[in-house]
Amino acid sequence: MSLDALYQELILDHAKRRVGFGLAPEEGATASSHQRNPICGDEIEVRVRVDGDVVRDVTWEGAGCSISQASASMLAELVAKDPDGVVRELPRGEASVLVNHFREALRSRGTVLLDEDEFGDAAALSGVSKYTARVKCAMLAWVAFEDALSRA
Amino acid sequence: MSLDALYQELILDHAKRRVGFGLAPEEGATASSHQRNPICGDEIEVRVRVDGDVVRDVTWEGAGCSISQASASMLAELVAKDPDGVVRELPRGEASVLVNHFREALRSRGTVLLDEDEFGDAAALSGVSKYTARVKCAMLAWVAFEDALSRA
Amino acid sequence: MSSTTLDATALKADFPLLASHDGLVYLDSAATSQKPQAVIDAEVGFLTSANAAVHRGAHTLAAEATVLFEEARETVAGFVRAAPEQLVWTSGATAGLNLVAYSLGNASLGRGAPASARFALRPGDELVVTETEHHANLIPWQELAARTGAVLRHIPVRDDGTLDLDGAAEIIGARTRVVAFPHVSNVLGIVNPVAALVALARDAGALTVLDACQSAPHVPLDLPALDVDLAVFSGHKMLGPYAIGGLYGRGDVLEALPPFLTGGSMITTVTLDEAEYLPPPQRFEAGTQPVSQAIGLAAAVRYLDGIGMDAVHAHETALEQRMRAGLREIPGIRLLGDADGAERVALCAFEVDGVHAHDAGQFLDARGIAVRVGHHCAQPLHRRFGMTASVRASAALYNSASDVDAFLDAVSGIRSFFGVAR
Amino acid sequence: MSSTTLDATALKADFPLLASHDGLVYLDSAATSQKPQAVIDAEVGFLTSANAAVHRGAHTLAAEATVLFEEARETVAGFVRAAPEQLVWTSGATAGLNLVAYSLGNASLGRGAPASARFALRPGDELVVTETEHHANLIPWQELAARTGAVLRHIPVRDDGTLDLDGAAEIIGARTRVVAFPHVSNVLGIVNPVAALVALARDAGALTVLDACQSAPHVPLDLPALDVDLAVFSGHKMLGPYAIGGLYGRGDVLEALPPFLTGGSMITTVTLDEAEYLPPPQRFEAGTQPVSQAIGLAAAVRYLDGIGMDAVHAHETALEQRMRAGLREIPGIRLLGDADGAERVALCAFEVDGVHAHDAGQFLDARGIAVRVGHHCAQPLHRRFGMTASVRASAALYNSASDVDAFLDAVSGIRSFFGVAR
Ligand SMILES: Cc1ncc(COP(=O)(O)O)c(C=O)c1O
Ligand SMILES: Cc1ncc(COP(=O)(O)O)c(C=O)c1O
Repeated sequence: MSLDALYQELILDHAKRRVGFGLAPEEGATASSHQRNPICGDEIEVRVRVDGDVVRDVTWEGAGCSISQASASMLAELVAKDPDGVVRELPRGEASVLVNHFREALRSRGTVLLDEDEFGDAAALSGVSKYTARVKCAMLAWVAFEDALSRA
Repeated sequence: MSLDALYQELILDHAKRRVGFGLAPEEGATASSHQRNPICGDEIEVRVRVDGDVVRDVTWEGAGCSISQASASMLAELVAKDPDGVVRELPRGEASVLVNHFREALRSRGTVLLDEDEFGDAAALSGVSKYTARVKCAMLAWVAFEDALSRA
Repeated sequence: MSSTTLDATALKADFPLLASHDGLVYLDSAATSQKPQAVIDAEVGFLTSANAAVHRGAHTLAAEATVLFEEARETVAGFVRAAPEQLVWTSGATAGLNLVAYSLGNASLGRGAPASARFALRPGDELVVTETEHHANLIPWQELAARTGAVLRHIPVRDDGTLDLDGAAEIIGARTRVVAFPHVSNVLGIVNPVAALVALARDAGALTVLDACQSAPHVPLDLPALDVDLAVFSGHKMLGPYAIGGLYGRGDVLEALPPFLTGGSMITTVTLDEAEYLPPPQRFEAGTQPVSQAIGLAAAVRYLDGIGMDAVHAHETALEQRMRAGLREIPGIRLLGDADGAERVALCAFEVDGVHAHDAGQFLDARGIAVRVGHHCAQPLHRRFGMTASVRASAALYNSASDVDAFLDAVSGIRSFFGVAR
Repeated sequence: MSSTTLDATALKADFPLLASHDGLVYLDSAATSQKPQAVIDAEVGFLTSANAAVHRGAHTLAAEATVLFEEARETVAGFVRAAPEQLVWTSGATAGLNLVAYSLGNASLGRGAPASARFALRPGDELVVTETEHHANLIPWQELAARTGAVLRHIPVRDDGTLDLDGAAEIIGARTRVVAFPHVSNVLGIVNPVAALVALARDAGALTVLDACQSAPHVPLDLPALDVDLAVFSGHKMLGPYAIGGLYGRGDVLEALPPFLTGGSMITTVTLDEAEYLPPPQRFEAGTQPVSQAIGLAAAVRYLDGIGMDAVHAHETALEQRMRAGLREIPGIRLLGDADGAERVALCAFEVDGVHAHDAGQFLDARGIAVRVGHHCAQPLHRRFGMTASVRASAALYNSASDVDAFLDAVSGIRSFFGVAR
């Protein structure tokens, strides 16, 4: 696989745009999770706001490589806002399924691809699964999201 | 080398006769040394009596393999009694030289032989030096002797 | 034996040292085993094609090496029916037992997470081992007792080599915090009653530590089913490389134990003044790990599983019976712990009347038979049986019935050579 | 360089991994080195022709194995100009540093011979390390401090990567009991002023512990001449196998330290209740040792000595200068600890402005260049320089000037690929 397939435009672009960057104020049913990648020391804080059964908002802060930053951005967009900024209403149950599918694909060493209909821009992260050392980078925000959700 | 060359008649014989076996009572300038072989747990106690510059008596007690028992017996005979039971008068300095030569030959892996004129029956232990794992057995009494002498 | 038979003579061809030493009867596998070509190839293959630092690099080689290393963990964990995260790499059984003892010592000094407090030892607490221990499962507990004020107690062994379970029931009680014992003693060869000891320990709320060094290469092992809290084994005794071993632990136990060795790759955040630790197994794996050795050990257990541990056990049981029956017939031989009908591995330790163990071993060696002589790192056990040293013959899957026969034939000549046979 | 030149391109043929990975530029030797065929052959040769338990058996194989094992000790000790009995085998540098820290902890708890008492730590005693430590030479001391009530202090590092010796002189004083520091930091690559630090420690009556991991493979080492009390190194970083390392100690220091790991082969007499210990080095070598690995490490240092450490050092110094000069020219590169004129090994760690280290490493990897990215087990040092991760390129004797050029060429393309170059 070439480097360009790993670092697709979409990824480099999200790494710069950083959708959802900046933690929203704590209000309503909010929960956060802080995760670290012990190899590089990168950290992320992800905050979710839920409203009954529905995930309303995902925001985050942290520094890291372009894969981890893009992944957080894509997650925030996918879960909380569609590309036109319209707010989504993802049920909690579906959010967990989403994380599980994402994990499965990323751990598959390239054998399971992320579906574009299900994952939107995040589908561009499929290529990461062939780089086993980078899977943690792409997973970091999703693990934080899952953890925050479990506590919200 | 054959087993018979290692276990010469003389060795098996000394292992049974055990010249000097049974510690002499502590009297005059006496000193003892207790040594152990950590591999097999064998122990020996060697006692020397010196008189001014002269080694008068070497006695020992302990259990062990035939090499270690024969070696102790040969040492006692060599230092303190000649084969006819006549008492020797070995000066301390010569005793140390003797131990050093013995050590050198035993550690030589068969390249240095023990001289019969110098070592008497103990010269039969030359063959042990090819069996690196048994060198400790043959050395045990001599190390105890050297140590006791240094304290007498 | 039926479908589980194996052909040891054919197997020898897989072991380059045995194949190239014609006439060698290697009966010292309890000390260290020989290695099949598959183990050597796996390690050399790794070193020449994928060698790189694991869990640290992002470059291709490093990522490949990490995958191979973690696959090895899965394989070796699977061999003892454990989950990968229940297997900690160590440098051997001795290191694994010290890890446990020091970790408990650290808990006693208030180190570790709040959950570690349940392992803290106080003066008067009791640690229990058996009279049959290898020094590796004895001295670390002596030292732990000395450091914490705990008291070390010993389950007695009977004359026939079986553990005195009545004695155990009296010794293990409310004060007992740890019960550590061998699955199989390296001198007696008897498979100890794990379930009975674990039941006593559980009732007392004590931690169980199993020394599985001498069972792992010989009997099918299911550590979770044995229900012990912790267990150790050594790679070099089970066809694998030197310098690697495993510590198995139940999830909740490993989770609560404080770290032992500290350094790189076992932390999340480190400041100049303190460090936060990763979960198990990494918490216990400080520094560069035995990477090629893990891969070699995985090849070793794959080799064993390829033959089948049931077949290995059946074959070795037959060897054991032949050896014991033969030794019982030879005048002047005294077997240590010669219980009838005990479940055993293929290992016999014995004295030769009138001949020191060292001399007996030398005689056997001259006939091409490699056995071990000495106290086999079990001085208290030898003292218990009134001796300082013994001769030990221990077989493995690559030994054949004819190896045993050659051994017996040679043993029967020892006493006359040394002039003590009448 | 004159008579001390070496031909790295020819040398590569000795390293099967490098020879078979065409186009690989391996610049991650500070993490782990590649192994020459001679090392693999030595280990395989031992396993296939002489493998047996050492220091334990009387049979021929065991005696042969013991001789080879002890010859390996002589060889490796000789490489650092030490006597064989001053070299203790460990499973690596991390294990060696933990050995020292735990041994001091044991002395503090009253363990060991009467002579051990001089090492006992009391609350308020001070342990001194540097701000540049690898976690392996930091966390064991943090834990020792926590266990004993001692205080851990840190010698600061200057912006240019050199140690602040004025700061050291203020910190090291009457309360100082231990001064532990790296010969060469694994991030800065600068050879630290050992003599100055040892002098300060001696004046204070403190024990000195040298982490020689990153110097042993690269500069001629004479540990007795450096006059440190203790020093550690790792086999896998110096062309040798994994799972082996060395702890060097002055005779009187090793003699007085209590044991750390306990078990077989380090004792004289053991009863159920207590044990008496052998003198060094055996006192510190509990259990089955890394036998084949010791023999492999001996082959590694023979290989290095065959080339000559002066030639190795000269070659690597040239590489270092080329690398550093090249990196200084590339816009957007920030070198860590870029002191002018410092004595160094061939190691450069740097940040790429606007590009995360992981991304930079991935980019280099795609061009066949293997470097390490991350904190390199030195989080406090990275924090000190205001970053969490860096890219580290580290060379060894098998790297050539053209490796360095390929690396520099690739580095100069990083920022434009990630769209941050202007
Ligand atoms: C300076 C330094 N010290 C200690 C270590 C630890 O060595 P090991 O991981 O081989 O135990 C390393 C290598 O990681 C190092 O570079
Ligand atoms: C029963 C038992 N426990 C522990 C050990 C120690 O194993 P190692 O020397 O591989 O650490 C051995 C082997 O010597 C053993 O037989």
